[in-house]
Amino acid sequence: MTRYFEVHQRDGAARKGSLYLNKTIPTPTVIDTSSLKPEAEGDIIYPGNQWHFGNGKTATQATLGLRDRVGKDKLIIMPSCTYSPMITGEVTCEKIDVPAEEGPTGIAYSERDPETTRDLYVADGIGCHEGNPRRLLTALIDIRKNIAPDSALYAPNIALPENVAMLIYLGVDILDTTRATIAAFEDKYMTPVGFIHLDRLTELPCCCAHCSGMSAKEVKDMDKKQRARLIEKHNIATLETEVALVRQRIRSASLREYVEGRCRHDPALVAMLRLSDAEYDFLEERTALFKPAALLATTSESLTRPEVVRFARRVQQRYTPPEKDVLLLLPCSARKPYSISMTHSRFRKALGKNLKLVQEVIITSPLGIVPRELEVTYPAAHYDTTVTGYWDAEEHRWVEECLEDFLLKHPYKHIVAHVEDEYRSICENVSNKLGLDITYTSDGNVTSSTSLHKLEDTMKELCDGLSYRGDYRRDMLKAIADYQFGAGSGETLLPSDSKIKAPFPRYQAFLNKEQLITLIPENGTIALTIEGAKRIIETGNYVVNIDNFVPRGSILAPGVIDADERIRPNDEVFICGDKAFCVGRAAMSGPEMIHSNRGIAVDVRHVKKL
Amino acid sequence: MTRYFEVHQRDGAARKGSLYLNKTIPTPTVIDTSSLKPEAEGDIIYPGNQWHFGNGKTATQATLGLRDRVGKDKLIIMPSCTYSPMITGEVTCEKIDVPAEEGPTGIAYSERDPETTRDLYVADGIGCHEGNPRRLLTALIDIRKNIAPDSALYAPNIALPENVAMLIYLGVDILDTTRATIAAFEDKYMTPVGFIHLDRLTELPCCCAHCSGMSAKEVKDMDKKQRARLIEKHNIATLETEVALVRQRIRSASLREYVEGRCRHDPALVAMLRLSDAEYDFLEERTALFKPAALLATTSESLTRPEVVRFARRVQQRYTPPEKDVLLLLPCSARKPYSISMTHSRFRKALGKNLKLVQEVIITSPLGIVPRELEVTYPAAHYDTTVTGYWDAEEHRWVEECLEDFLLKHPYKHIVAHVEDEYRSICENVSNKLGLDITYTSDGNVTSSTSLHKLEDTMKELCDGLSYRGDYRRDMLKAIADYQFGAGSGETLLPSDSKIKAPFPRYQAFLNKEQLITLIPENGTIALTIEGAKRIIETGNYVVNIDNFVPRGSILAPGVIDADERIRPNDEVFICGDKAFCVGRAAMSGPEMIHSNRGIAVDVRHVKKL
Amino acid sequence: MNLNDRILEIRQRQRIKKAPNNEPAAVWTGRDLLQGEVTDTLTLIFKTSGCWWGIKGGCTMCGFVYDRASTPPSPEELVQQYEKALERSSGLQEFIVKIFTSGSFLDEKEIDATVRKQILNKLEADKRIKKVIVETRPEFVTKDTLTSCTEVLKNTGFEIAIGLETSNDVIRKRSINKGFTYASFSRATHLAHKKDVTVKAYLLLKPPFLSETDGLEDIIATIDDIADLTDTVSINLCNVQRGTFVERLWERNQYRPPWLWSIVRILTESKKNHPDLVITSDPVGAGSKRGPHNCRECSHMVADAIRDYSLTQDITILENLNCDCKEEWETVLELDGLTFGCPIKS
Amino acid sequence: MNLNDRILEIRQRQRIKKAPNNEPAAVWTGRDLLQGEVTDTLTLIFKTSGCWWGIKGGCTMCGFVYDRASTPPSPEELVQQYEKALERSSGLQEFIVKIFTSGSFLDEKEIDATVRKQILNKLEADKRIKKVIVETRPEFVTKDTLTSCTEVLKNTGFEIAIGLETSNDVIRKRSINKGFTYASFSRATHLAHKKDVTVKAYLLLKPPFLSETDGLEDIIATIDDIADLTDTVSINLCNVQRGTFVERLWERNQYRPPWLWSIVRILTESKKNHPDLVITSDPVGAGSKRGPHNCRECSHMVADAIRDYSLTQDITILENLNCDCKEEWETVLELDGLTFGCPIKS
Repeated sequence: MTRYFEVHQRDGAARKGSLYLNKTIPTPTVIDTSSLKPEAEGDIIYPGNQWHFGNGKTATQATLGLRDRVGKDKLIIMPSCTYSPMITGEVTCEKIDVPAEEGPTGIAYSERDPETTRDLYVADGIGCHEGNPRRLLTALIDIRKNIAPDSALYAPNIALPENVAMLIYLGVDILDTTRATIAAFEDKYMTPVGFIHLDRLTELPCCCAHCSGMSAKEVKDMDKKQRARLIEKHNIATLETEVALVRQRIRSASLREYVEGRCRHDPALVAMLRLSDAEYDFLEERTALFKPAALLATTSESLTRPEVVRFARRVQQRYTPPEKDVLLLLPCSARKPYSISMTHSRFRKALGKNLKLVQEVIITSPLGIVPRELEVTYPAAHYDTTVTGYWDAEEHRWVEECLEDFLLKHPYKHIVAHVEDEYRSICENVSNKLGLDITYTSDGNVTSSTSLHKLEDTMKELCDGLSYRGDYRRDMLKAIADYQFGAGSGETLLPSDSKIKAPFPRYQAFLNKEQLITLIPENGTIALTIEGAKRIIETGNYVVNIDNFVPRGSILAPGVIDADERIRPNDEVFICGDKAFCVGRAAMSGPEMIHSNRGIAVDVRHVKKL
Repeated sequence: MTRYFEVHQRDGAARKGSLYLNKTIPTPTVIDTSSLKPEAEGDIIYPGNQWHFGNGKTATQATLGLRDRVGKDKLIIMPSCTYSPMITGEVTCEKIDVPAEEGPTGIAYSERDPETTRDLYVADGIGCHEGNPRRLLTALIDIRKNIAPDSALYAPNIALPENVAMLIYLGVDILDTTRATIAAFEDKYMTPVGFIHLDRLTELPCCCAHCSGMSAKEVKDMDKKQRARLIEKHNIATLETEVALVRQRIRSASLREYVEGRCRHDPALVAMLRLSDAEYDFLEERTALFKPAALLATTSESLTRPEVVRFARRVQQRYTPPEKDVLLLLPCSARKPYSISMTHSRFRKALGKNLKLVQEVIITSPLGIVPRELEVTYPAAHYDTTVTGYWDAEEHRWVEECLEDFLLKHPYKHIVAHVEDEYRSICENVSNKLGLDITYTSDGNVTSSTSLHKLEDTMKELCDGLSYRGDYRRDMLKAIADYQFGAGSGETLLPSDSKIKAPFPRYQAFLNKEQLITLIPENGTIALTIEGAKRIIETGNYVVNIDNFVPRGSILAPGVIDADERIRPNDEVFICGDKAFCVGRAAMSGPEMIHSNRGIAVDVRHVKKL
Repeated sequence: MNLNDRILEIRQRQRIKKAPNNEPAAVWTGRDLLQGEVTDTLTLIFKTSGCWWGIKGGCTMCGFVYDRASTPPSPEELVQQYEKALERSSGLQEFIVKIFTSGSFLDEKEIDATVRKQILNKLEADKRIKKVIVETRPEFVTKDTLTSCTEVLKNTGFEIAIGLETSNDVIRKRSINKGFTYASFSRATHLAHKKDVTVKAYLLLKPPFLSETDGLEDIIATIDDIADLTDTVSINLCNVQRGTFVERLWERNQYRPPWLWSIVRILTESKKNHPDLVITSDPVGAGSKRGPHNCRECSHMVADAIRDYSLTQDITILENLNCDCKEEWETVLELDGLTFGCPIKS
Repeated sequence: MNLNDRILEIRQRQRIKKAPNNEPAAVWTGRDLLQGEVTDTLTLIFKTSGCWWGIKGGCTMCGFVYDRASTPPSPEELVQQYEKALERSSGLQEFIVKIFTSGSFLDEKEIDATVRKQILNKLEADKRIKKVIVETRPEFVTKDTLTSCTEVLKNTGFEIAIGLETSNDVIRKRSINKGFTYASFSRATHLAHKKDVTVKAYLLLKPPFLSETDGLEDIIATIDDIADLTDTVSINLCNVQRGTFVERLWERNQYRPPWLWSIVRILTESKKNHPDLVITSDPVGAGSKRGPHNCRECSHMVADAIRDYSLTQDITILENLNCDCKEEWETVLELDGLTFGCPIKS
């Protein structure tokens, strides 16, 4: 099968890729709609609607003829019935019998034949849903779930500078200039935050090559055609710049933050952001285990973004605290990981040798709670949030819910909270709700010497007679292993006779002088050696099964036979094949590995030939 | 006194104005920093720091010499000690004795002489606070409060494309290119949402005249000087475009929404937005009674914006409901005013003739509660919000607080709530908290016929035997008068023998065939005739005292002797002078009228010579 | 589910207007061309039991089906309808009578043969009436039905009007759901011409799913196809009628009525190609959101020009029309075929 | 509140380092120019009761005040400090001794006349020592103090070093808070020269509040002013010392140490103007955030060149230095004077 599209980089559901046609087109991209016409010599060609051809046979013949004429390096979209979304899928359309093997092809999503994978799918009728966030979201997610991950998705007649970030965020690869052009003919001057009627402009708020040096008056005075062509050029430049910025944000793995800002100018786009967060499974599957960029939490929607919810869920479902009797609740710090901050150093100094007897849990927004052992994971060590001292009621609700869940799952003899202000009110609310006693040790300033003394004294009293045989460093590695590979993985990876070396936090675990794992603080994950991987492989977690070959450098998607569906981009994965056993980093999710025919699936780090 | 700056338009604390120098410079603006140098022939000139001159006398002489050389249509900024913010105001500086009368002048804020009003003040040292939202906000508000409203505020060495909207939102008029230029020499490529290092760019995400046609590689390959000059041009173009967009948003009275989106890319800017909302008095004083634009509520910060808080406060402090025994709580509708929506029509139809016996109150986010009588006021009839069906805990808290306040102030015999979902949970929470019984009449769908029947039947039962002599139309006008002019104003304006005419909502009130007021539904305010104004003038509310002249068209600030401090831009005001009594719309706030020496204070509508 | 089921679903939710059975659904007077002369017309819409095809679901754009009677009118009531309608002709000297039933005049389930004869007799008797035009689906055009008419209307012209909509069977089926074929139409015209009955074809510009260009080209092609089969072509511009499938689409941003510039182009081109064929169009609802429209500035002016042309057949009336929005329409023509099911908003 | 009060406030919060009184605060060896020859140096910082001016608040950039003893050292301890320091000279043949006290060697409250004499005697006795340089504030330079030194140091050169910082009285007062005037310095130099005592002036590049350009121009002007009064000029590049007013500014983004390009330009220009004057600079802390710096790439290379030049007085060493960041510095020179109290970040 021929494949003319490849995804290179992912940021959630958004993708950066290339269409390999006559020219290589980097995606996401905006195509000039009129270039689709067969006579326009573009790289993506549309022969015309089925209505135009009269019947399916004529349309098929015309399409085959076009293929002969343009050769095999242009993408041809099958003639469509262009049924309205209200009836697509219910009313049948004539099939256009053009094979996918003879060159790159595309088809309207509603008219696809599930047996034939195309290089491109058209989200037909999608433009009709603009302004209806629920329908638009449902339609896009439906398409993205049902087409191959390595097919490009083209959303026609919908792109506006203000909505393209959202559309690309949800998985669209190709947009077009239709609305920018039509707006121009209606004197609608586009800006990144919506259009302004030319009448209302007293200057042109733009620096594009077409606008620069022009006054609003000059443009208003032009004749219609000239004016429309100028505004069209400006509108398209604005749209293309926005898409270029979005490409840049995918590259730097920070599209989410961009979308959170960009959507504010339209209540419907904000609704779409909120509703999309409710589609957790769809987004989470596509969200990398960690990103090279900091996670910025600057809106109430930060509480529901997939990285944050996933972190809280993994703490709930994968994390088991070491067995200790005393729980200490602490406030977060701006510096990360928390334990290197000035405040946490002082807390820990106050605990002295009792530190190892105490389970520390940090209270924070938007992450909820962070057990000390997980403080270096992503995003616990990689978020930056707006600090004003005020936590709104939704932050309270969310963080209290996380704390409540933890306290219900893990009972402690003593709970101490060295917190103040909002943190204290959170502890009090949860303590009241659950009927649990909490001892408070701060006099209103957690770093005052009275507070620190009280913490020290309280802990001395509570820890008197307690002992703990565990090693914090192993506890930390075990917790991270559980977080990363599923509950119980830590136990498997770090047997009691393993040894931990190296200074915090760059820990390494050895067994009989063989290294098993390394903690990589930059991204908060643990990397395994072949020896380490051998131990965990038996659990079946995070395994990728490959064909009968020895990988070099990277494994491509077609080489993958099966993959754990829990694998996310950047996950540490274990590759099993007849000829080799390897360790690597996933470049795509498990489901994407299974359903893709192109692209790098895994970057391999260690290979052991079998 | 000479004045070379004038404010034409306000949007909250932001202003659009002009500097009348050699050229007229529209503000807010970005000036080329190097144009400040005396040899650069710019319109704003800075002779140099005091350190450079050695002592105050030399500096004064140099400045006077410069004035002689450049003439009176260039603005000269007094040589400054450039003390750091840490000590400004504490350590004295030598005074530069250049009079303000000889041409436009500016001075560093910290070195100002309170006796002399300058055309421009420099927020000296402000750039040091970048990244510290609390300090930056405090500094800006302090300056803006202490200088004349018709002086321009220049914030040097701080402007970045991402922060200028916020700075202008808080009252800055002039910014400069220093940071854009320096960033260029550090290969920092600015975008509207932060800079990107040139190294990390594979394309230039910009369409400015300088970037267009250039690839990232070409730029990287240039020699340092050429590269820096190119990036500088790009950076400045990006900055200027951002400021042009902000000017446009002030023009369309929608800067707040723009800032709410723009700030998301930097946690410190979001903190600044949140902290600034806590400076309610500062912002509210500058916020117009109504705006020509819809209020978009798309973030949790929408709950704290001045228009929203002011509405809630006026409902609490100025509004008195007519005396009725039955209260009906209703959900809001997308269409405004609510009563023209399909749902509200059906509710009111179900009430039938009992409608007039019932006090209707609408529950909504972000406004809290809207008594039916105020549904046409701004922003009750002019907001648009994100609807997903989910209300977050902070919205709950805020709306419940508003409802609670209302129920505590105004006891009813019967409370009926025809609501469902989140609205119902709000009613239930408040009812539990206050121990008040609420009857619910919806079966889960407020417009189902069962629900509407239940509403109808319940109301029939509760209203049986009740009577109400009032007229809804008069109640509405009275409520709006109270909302607009202060509690009790309605009673004064609408005596019991006045007559209401015209169809909803364009009501007019007459007394003895003389018209008193007209309701203007477009902006939800009432406009008074001279006869109407005569009645209210006795309360002293919203009065502007002017000098001994008969105004024509508009009253300029210097003509104002005194003004009610409660006056906000767009308020209906009553002008009293020895020679005339007039009615008009305020163009600026009362305090601004008092403290300004330039600009239109009031647009006069009716004039009566005395 | 097929298109007809969807239409039927919509039909079932719409109420039929209540109105007395002894009054016609509508009557109005107007002007039309009769052998090159502008002549008064009286249009009469009978309230009958309704179009058999419409009742089963029927055409995507047709809202006339709700004009039918809720209980079938009696023969007497039908005659009363005629009498009441003819009262409106009191001021006319010579005129054409156009008869519609929201279905087929020749369908005997709507108007039975006796009543038909009664009415035709009355028409023949009124000497002011120069021509009678009746609308019918082609399946009711038979030797028998034609003869039953022509044998009464001896001194009065007779014309049958058929809503062909398009000569393209795929569009007629998959977009309009018309329920008959081009062959059926063609057969009916041949029968009519044999009986010296003239034929008018109604065409539909821009049925659902078609782009502005596809719609425009379809009508031009249709006129070329039928020029020899018909005496008159009347082009209806699809408008959004209540209770129709098209209305549902329109409410969801899935349909836009045609531009008036499109019909201007069609008339200009087709008239040039077929100078002897009478080609008319009455832009019903022009300028409203639900009707064919250009921009606000020019819609009414262009609609008036179309009406003028229709009465004069003089295309010079159409040649000098202009407005700024014409540029936009040209761009729409270029792009509307490339939107994959979402019409261009404008 | 004046500047001195602010400085004092900061001083009071900073702890004095604890260290034994019988050891010098610091000792190191280095190299310097002596009559055109590169000569070894032994630098000795006495721990005394401290600079009287610094204790009252004192200079904005000075952190040496924390090097003082917490209790005043006894005469014996001071001599012990000297002895311990001289141990470090064991490998040297001929050398210069530079004596600092973090205050004034000639202030008898720091080092009383008897101890001073004892130490000078020891210096005079050590034949390897070619020259003694002592630092002092100008108010302690009197006929008496000078004589008391010169009468001991008969065969050893003697030089007094004064931290003039700038010839501009306004800057010295309002920015540095130095506590003496140019007149006082000038008087001291005249006294010294009368006694054949040479004079070295320390200057300070970029004290607080001054822009890069103002700082640069101030030093060039100062050198022009004092060229005839001093034998050597040594330019200190302001760096951010712990517990200083400058440190507080720096922590709040309100101070940036000078660029190394600035001292390169000063040395080049001033040396051209005064070829016979020894003009040196030791870029302490160069390349660190707290010290003078260019970009990361070139700071160390440029600092080395400055040191080389200082030993050779050969400006050609400075003439071919280059780096991409020089363009940025030139822009900073252009704009830093236009920032109104907020130094340009870079």
